[in-house]
Order: sequence, then C-alpha cells, then structure tokens
Amino acid sequence: MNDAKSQASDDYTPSEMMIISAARALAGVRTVFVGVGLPNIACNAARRTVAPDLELIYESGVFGARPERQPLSIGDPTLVTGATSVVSMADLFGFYLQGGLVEVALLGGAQIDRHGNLNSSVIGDYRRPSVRLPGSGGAIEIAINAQRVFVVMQLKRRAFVEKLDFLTSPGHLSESDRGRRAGIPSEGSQLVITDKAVFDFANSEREMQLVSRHPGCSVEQIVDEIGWNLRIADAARLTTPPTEKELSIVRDCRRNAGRSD
Amino acid sequence: MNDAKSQASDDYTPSEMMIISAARALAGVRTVFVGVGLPNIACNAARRTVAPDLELIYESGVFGARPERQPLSIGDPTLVTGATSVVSMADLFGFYLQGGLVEVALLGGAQIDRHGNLNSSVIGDYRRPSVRLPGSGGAIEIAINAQRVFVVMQLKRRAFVEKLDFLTSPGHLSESDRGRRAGIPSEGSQLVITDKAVFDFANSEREMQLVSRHPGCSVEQIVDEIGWNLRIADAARLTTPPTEKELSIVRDCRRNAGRSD
Amino acid sequence: MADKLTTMKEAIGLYVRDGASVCIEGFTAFICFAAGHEIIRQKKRNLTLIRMTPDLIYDQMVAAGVARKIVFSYLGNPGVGALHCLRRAIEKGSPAPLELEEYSHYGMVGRYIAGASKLPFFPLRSYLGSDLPGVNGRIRFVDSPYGDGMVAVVPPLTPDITIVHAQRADSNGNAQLWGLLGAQKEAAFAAKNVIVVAEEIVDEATIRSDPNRTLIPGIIVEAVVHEPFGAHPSYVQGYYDRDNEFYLKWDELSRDEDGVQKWLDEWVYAVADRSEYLRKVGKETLERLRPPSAPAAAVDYGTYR
Amino acid sequence: MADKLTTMKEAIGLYVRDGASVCIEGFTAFICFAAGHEIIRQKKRNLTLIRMTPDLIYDQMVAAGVARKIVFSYLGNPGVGALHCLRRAIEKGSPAPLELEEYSHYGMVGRYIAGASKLPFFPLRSYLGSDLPGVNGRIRFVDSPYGDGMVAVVPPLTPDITIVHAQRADSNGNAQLWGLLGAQKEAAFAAKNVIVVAEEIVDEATIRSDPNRTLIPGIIVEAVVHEPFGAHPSYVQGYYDRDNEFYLKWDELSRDEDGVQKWLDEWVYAVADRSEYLRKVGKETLERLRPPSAPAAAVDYGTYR
Repeated sequence: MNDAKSQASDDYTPSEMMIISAARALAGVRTVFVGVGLPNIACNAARRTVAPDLELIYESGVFGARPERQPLSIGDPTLVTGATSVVSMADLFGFYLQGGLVEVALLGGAQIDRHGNLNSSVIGDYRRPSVRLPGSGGAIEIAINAQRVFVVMQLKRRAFVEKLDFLTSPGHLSESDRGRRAGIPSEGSQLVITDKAVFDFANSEREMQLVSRHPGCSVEQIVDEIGWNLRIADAARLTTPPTEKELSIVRDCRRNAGRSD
Repeated sequence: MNDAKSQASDDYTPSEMMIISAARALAGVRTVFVGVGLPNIACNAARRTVAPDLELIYESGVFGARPERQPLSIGDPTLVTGATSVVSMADLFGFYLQGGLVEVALLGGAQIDRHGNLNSSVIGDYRRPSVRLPGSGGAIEIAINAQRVFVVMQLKRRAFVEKLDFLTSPGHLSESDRGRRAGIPSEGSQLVITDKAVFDFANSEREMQLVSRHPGCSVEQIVDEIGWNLRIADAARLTTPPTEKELSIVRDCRRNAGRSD
Repeated sequence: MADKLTTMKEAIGLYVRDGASVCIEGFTAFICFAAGHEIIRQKKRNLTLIRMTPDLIYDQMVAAGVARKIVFSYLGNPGVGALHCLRRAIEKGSPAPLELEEYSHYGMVGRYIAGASKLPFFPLRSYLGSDLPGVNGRIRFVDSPYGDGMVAVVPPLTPDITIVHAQRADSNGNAQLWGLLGAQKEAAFAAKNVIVVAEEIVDEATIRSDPNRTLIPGIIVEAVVHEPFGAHPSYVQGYYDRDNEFYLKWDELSRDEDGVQKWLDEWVYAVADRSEYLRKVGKETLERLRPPSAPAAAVDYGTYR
Repeated sequence: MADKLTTMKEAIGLYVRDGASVCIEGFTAFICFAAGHEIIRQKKRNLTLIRMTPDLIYDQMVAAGVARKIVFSYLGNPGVGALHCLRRAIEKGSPAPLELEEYSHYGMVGRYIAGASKLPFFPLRSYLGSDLPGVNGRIRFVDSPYGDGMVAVVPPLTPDITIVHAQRADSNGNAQLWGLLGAQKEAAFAAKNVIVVAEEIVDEATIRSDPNRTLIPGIIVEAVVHEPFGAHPSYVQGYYDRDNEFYLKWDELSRDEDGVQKWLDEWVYAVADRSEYLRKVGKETLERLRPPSAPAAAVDYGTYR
C-alpha cells in the first residue's frame, strides 16, 4: 500500500464518512442486496477495497451487474446489459434471497427503533397517515432472509424514535416479541451506519449501542439525535478517519457510480 | 367434402379405429396434454380434421410443437425446435396444467377399473411387486388438473380389472371415496377409447359403460375382456367406420408422425 | 392461428369494464403508459388497480379518477421520490378516497403465482414480526405439516385483465421479452384476460426460432396491440431508455393538483391516440432515448429431422 | 472471479462422497452420462440417487452398485420401454435391494423448489385420491387458511450435490441452457454443492451478452468441467441428437445381468475418461448426431451509458 494513500485525511463530508464506514463493514462479503444511491456507492467502493469478490443483487432481478453509468433506479437498463444473470422477481426473491444467498442487505427507513426495527410505511396512523411513505417493497423479506442486515441512515432525532409509528421490517423486535423471531432465518440488524456514528446490537438485549463515533462528533451530539436513552458500548471507539485512498475511490465511485473495474 | 373420401372403409386395423376414435373425440378442443405414440398420432390427425386449432402440450415443457420428424420421446429435440414456447417443468405443471389451460389430457395405464381410476405403478404389492411399472410421471397431476381426461388403452382383460393393484391416478374414485374428489378440479375421465369399443361414465354412479362398439366387435367379445359386470348404455351404438379420408390422414400421420401442416 | 391484432382503443374498450380489476405490470421497465392513458381517455371508473410499484402510471390514473382501490407493494417514483397524486389521495382523500391493499414485493409475486397456478395460497418467508398482517387480514400464517414451524401465506390474485408490454409479439399474442422480467409472466397467467402490447409485431417464425424466450403464450392472450414507444416515459430494454427528464418533471408538476389536471388535458385527453402523443413528444426526444446496440451471443436450437 | 475449471475425475472425487445424495438432472436431454460413468469408475457407494426420470444413467449406476436408494417420479427408458436393471433391483433385490422414495413429476419439481427457496413445504394440486401418499408419508395435505379446502404438500429436497449439463458456461460456473429446461435450475439452487458440466467453456463476455439466458449463476457452483458430448447417448439441444440406437440397444442388453456387467467393464471401467469413451464411440457416430443449424432470432440489450 502506498504510504501517502493510507494516511488519514481530514477533508471529507459526513456523508463520505458514512459511505466509507459502510464499505469497510462489507470486508470479505461476497453478496450484498442493495438499492441505488449511497449504499450502491458504498458497495462499489467496497469492491475496490475490502471486498473484491462482492456481487450486487438488486430486487429487480439483477445479479452481477456491470453498469456503464450511474443507475437512476434499481430497475435501470444499464444494470441489465452486461449483468451475469437477470431473472424474474419470483426467482430473485425465492431462490436468491429466501434461498439464503444474500450475505448482507443494506436497508434504510424513515424511522428506526432501539432494536433495529424499521418503518418505511407511514407517519401517523396507518388508515389516516400524515405522511404516506413508500411501504415495504422487498424490505420485509429482505430483513427476514438476508443473513445479516446493515442499516444505512442519516442520524436524525425524528428518525431514531422511541416508538415506531408502524413496524414495517423486523429487526430484533421488542423483548416481549422476541419469540416471533423463531421463524426468521436472518441474524437481523448487525450494524446501523450513520453520518455521525456506527451502532451495533452486540448485547443480550439486542439493543442498539454506540460502538464508533465519527471524528468530530461528540457523544452528546449523537445522544441528542436519538429518541431513547442510548447505550454506549464499553469498547466504543473513534472511527478511523478515511484514508486518502478510500476518499479518492468513493469520490470516483460517486462521479461514476456503479461502473466496476 | 369429397364424396369418395367421406365413404366408409372396411380396410383398417383395430389400432387405426382406436386412433380415429380418439381423434374424433377431440373435435373443437384447443389444448391437449399428450405423450408420444398412438395418442400423439391421434392428436395430429385431429388437427387435420376436427380440431384445426388444437395445440399439443408435453410435460417436458413444450407448447405448440411443430416437429419435423416423429418424436422418439416426449423430450425429443425435434419438439423443441420451432415450438411456440418451451418452459421449465415448474411453469408447465404450475401455470399450464394446474392453471387450467389443458382442456383434454390423454392418459393410459397398465390397469383401469370401472370408475376410470388408473394404475401405472406396480403389479402386485407395492413393496414387493411382481412387475414394477414406471410410476406416475406427471399422470397424477394430469388426472387431477386437466379439465377432462380421455383414457386410450388396448381393451384386455388383464388391464380392465375389478380391483387395481395400486391406484396411481384418480378417475372417479370409488363410490365410498367420491367425497375426496371435492378438491379435484378435473371433471375426471370422460371417455375410455380402446381398439374394440368406446366407453363413457355418463351415469350417476360414474361407472364405465359401453357407448360405442367398433364394427366387427360383438358385445360378447367386449364383455369378455372386462373383469367386472359391464354396463351397456341405453344409447349404445355402433362406431361409424373410418372414412377413407380419416384413414389416409392417420396413415400419413403415422408415416410422418408429429409433422404438422 | 387467430389474428388478435387490434387498436389500443378497441382493446381497452372491450376488455376494461368499469369496476374491473386491472393489472399493468412491468418493474420499472415495460410500463405500458399507452394503455394507462387510453383507460384515462375512455373515462373508466371504479377500477381496482394492481401493480407492485404503482409508478407514475397509476399516479396519473388515480389523479384522473379511474380508480377505487389499489393493490401494491411500493409507492414511489423510482429513483426520484414520492408519488404526489397517490399521497394526496391517501392522506387527504383528494380527488377521492382510495382503498389500499398492501403487500411486500414477494407477497405480490406470490399472489400472482398462486393465481396463475390455481393454488389456494402461496407460502413465503416474510411478514413475521411486521405490522403489515395486522392491517391486511389476507396475509396469514400456516403451520408446516412437517413440524418445522410457521410460514406466511398470501391468497391468489386473479386480475380481470393484465396488460403486458413486450419487445416483440406475433399476431396470435405469443410475446417475447428480455431484460427485467419482473412479474409479468405470473401476472399474465393469473389474469382472466390478457392484452399484449408490443414494440414490434413479428411473424410466427421469429417467435418459433427461440421458444425459450416466449414469456407469454398466445393461448392466454385476448388482444394484441402494436404500439411502438408504448412504454414511454419508462423504457424497453434494447429499444429505448427511460425518459428521466419526464420522471423529474412529474415530481415537480404533480405536487400541484391543478398542474396535474392541466397535464392530463394536454397530454391525454387532447390527444387521440399514442401516435399523436409521440408526435407531441417529438422525434428529437425519441431519438435521444434510443441506445446503441449490445447484441446477445448467438444461440442455435438445431434442426432435427 | 474464481476459476473453477477442473476435470470430471477431480470434481467427482472431491464432491461426491460415499453415502451422499446425488442429483443428476435433465429431463430426457442434458443427462450427464460423463458424470455418472465417473461415479461408477470411482466406485462410490451407498449413494441416494435423485432424478425425476432415472433413465439409462441410473439404470447403469444401480447395476454398478453405487446406490442405496433412489428418489424419483418415472422409471422408464423414454420412448423405448422399461429400465431392466432398476426393475431387477426392485423386483428381485438384485444385485442389491434398493430403497424407493416415489413422487409424481410435479411433486419432485415442488421438492426442488422448496429446497431452493428454503420453504418448509411446496403446495400442489395433486395426490388426492391416489394411493401414493399411503406409501410415501412425506406427501401430506394442508388446509387452506382461506377456508377453501385442502392442498397436497411435499417437503424440501436438498441434494448434497447436483450435477447439471449445459451448452455453455464460463470458468466461474455461470451456465446457459436452451431447449428443455426441465428442473435443472430448481435442482441446482436446492443443492448444497453444484457441478456444472458444459459443452463449451466461453468467456465471461459471452455469458454477460445475454443475462436472461443464464440458468445457473456461478455463485452456487463449486466446480466447472469441460466435457463435449458429455451427455451422450442423451442429447444437447443444438449440439447433438439422442443416440437412439444406443437406447434401443440398452433395452436388449440390459435384460441380461451379465451383459450389463460386461458393458460396464468395456465402456466404463476400462476407459480412463470421457475422451477415451468418445474415441470408442467413434467420430462417425458423433458426426451423425450433429444437427444442421436452426439459429435463434437476434436479440439486442442496448448499451446504456
């Protein structure tokens, strides 16, 4: 490794730190279920660094995409041309996802609670919502069948809530509901990766805990954005700042997102 | 129609009479589920006479075959090249057969009983058979899901039995078991077409009855080949002998079976 | 072979009745806006609209007042944002209340499969722990008879009419698609009637040269419509790209109810058919959307005689 | 991209263990006799052989003593008659008793689908009224939770190893097939390990030029073997025809137990590998089986940059 390239940079945005944290978390992973946007960029950055064998799986039915431009949506035709395999959604959800071939899924949502459960359905009452959100798409079965789930979201108080308005996709459920996870193959949410910090669930209560705060973000700033009494892991540490190399790859991926090498 | 061609012939074999009876029974039918051999020839003859829109469906996944030679099996590559659609067996059995698109299925077996139930599994005890037969293949689901079933078999006493050694594919079941047909979409066996006579089940007991004996076959000869006390329909009649045209088409189909026009 | 070629006007007039359940499938691609606009133009009413991703097409149709209910799994403008007309209908009951029946993607696919294969239910590993079964009683759970726990099930969905857009079809309705296959095959086999809309009408021999590529067989098809660019502003693999400028423009203009009605007046009600719509879109735009070639490797089925 | 290219000898040696459950799928076509013969040659024992239609390949393998059990739905020499070695094993326990687990075709397909998609069961409309559930307790019935009756179910099937023969594959195991698709995709996704055997090894770009044609993705494949004519005497669409003379000959010779052993000695044990087998078959026969061309119509995916 080039020494200059492995040096820490201090010239980066919170969103770049979030993407780089997600890319690092994909070290060694072979299959990731992903949408477009930042998670897509994180996956492409991971391919060029810590996960050279990483293949992207899209719910639209695409496996092993080699897009020639930044995909505009998960159904972009550039994902199809040159892919390894393009299948019906029945096969994608049945054989790839439910079949257990997805190691990691990146998910997001409008709200998340302390157990990593996600809401992407409504704000307010389901029947008379103040905001109607998109709904599940494939998120419920992704959360249930991907081997592991990484949540990627901006850290904001209105998103990190004490109680979800609606539980769309199960994380670790609540303690009283935990028994219902018996039929869920996924290990559930492992990480919540944000622009300010990274959280995991490595405690017996499967409760979100701070494990790594990004440089320049104080514990107070983080706690402020969370609607419950946040746990802080004993081993909580400071996130390693992006290296020059990581930053240049992420910026290159953003300019030309999706193009593989 | 050419008068000479519509005239009855008396120069034909019992097997030709059987094929022609089967072809006539397909009048107006649009989709038939079929194996190779005589039923295949009957279907191709029907296409050229009473069922011009008839499409053949093979359990191997072929719809709308246009074979250039006589297929050697239901998986012959000549059935694939030039077909309308070739699909996985999952789709063939799920969407075509179970989906209700098969109007008529032609089935056979080693044994048949008075209610049109078929045995294609074993002669003797299932665990220690004296003759191990091929088994179901797709026959069970074909019998259950085709709208109607025509059985095509040689009339022989060892095949038309009082009691099956094994009930592979349900016809009308027995009277005591009839309730189990509640979950069966098919109307069940409608006709049994043999080299000596044609039978149907048009009585309230759904019991096989003679409706048409082929020219030259006496009621006694027919009854002799049946292992139970055969019913004879009030309206039982003599089968119309093959016309010259029917015979020439069947002979042409046999020479060149499967080739369509 | 029946010739089922007809016009969109006739096909919609004949097969889409007021009160019918209508499914226009195609995941991000192959979205038959030509059919959706004709339904709006013919002022159909009280439809149940079925689609995994309602997309702009159902946003427009709901705004035009054709729908009573939608059955869906993801309400979004793909890669852009929200569907404002649908949100107004759901959040404010404007222009009219809209009944919702909501699933996940795989739940919708499973419903199509159960409908297509006449099964009483389709089992899937989903919904455990979610609030969705609590608001949609059609999502249920079944115990495995092998003693290994519980699995979610969804019931069959059998649209009165499914409309599928394809690259090519023959006049009998045998249709071939490549690219994102979505759930079109399943939705078509599940339907009571199917309309195939195609970029190109080809002879039977073209279809028969590649039988594995036939996604929809003519046997389930009632009508065939030749409608080049019929999926604009969505895309058809190998034929044209998504008109993303329109997707972005819709995000702006659809925030305003009056703006939507003006757009419908200008682009749907005031045009007679798809040809007129395409003339309005303009050759320049259509040409810009055409991709350079990327041919598939040759495949040979062999002649067996 | 991993390079998984290896020899049949190594692939079978590594992935087919004594006592394993082995599935060589392919309905009438694509039957990988090359793999079956190598399993015989390596004297594997106590295998559970899984296939819808055991065909000649399992007739030979059972005669050679590799199997303890078969899981199947149709025991026949397609278009010819009976499988005499299998009949002897079942009717007379010769050369050794054989355990049977019997389904219908759709039941087998359903078992593969359940295995591939990790479902506890697959529902199908079959088996009602049949005696088969009485002799196979794995076939059960489930009540629909929608109150519309009962449906049969079969449990998942997950072979230790599935072997699939394809027209073309890349060295990573991405495999493309056309012609009869049978249940190869389902059986491969259901398996713990997959071996792909191909007529041609092509570069990745050929596979990627037609992604809809990829039936088996490399991600589920452990080993890739290049074995032209590896399915002889069965056929590969577009590459060669079934060697029907052999199917007829087998019907004769397999009636005699000694004849079978002599055939195995000459055609399996005494040849080192598939190349030697093909030299024995002879160029003339192989050339006779090659069909004239019947190319598929062109398809274009378009370049989107």
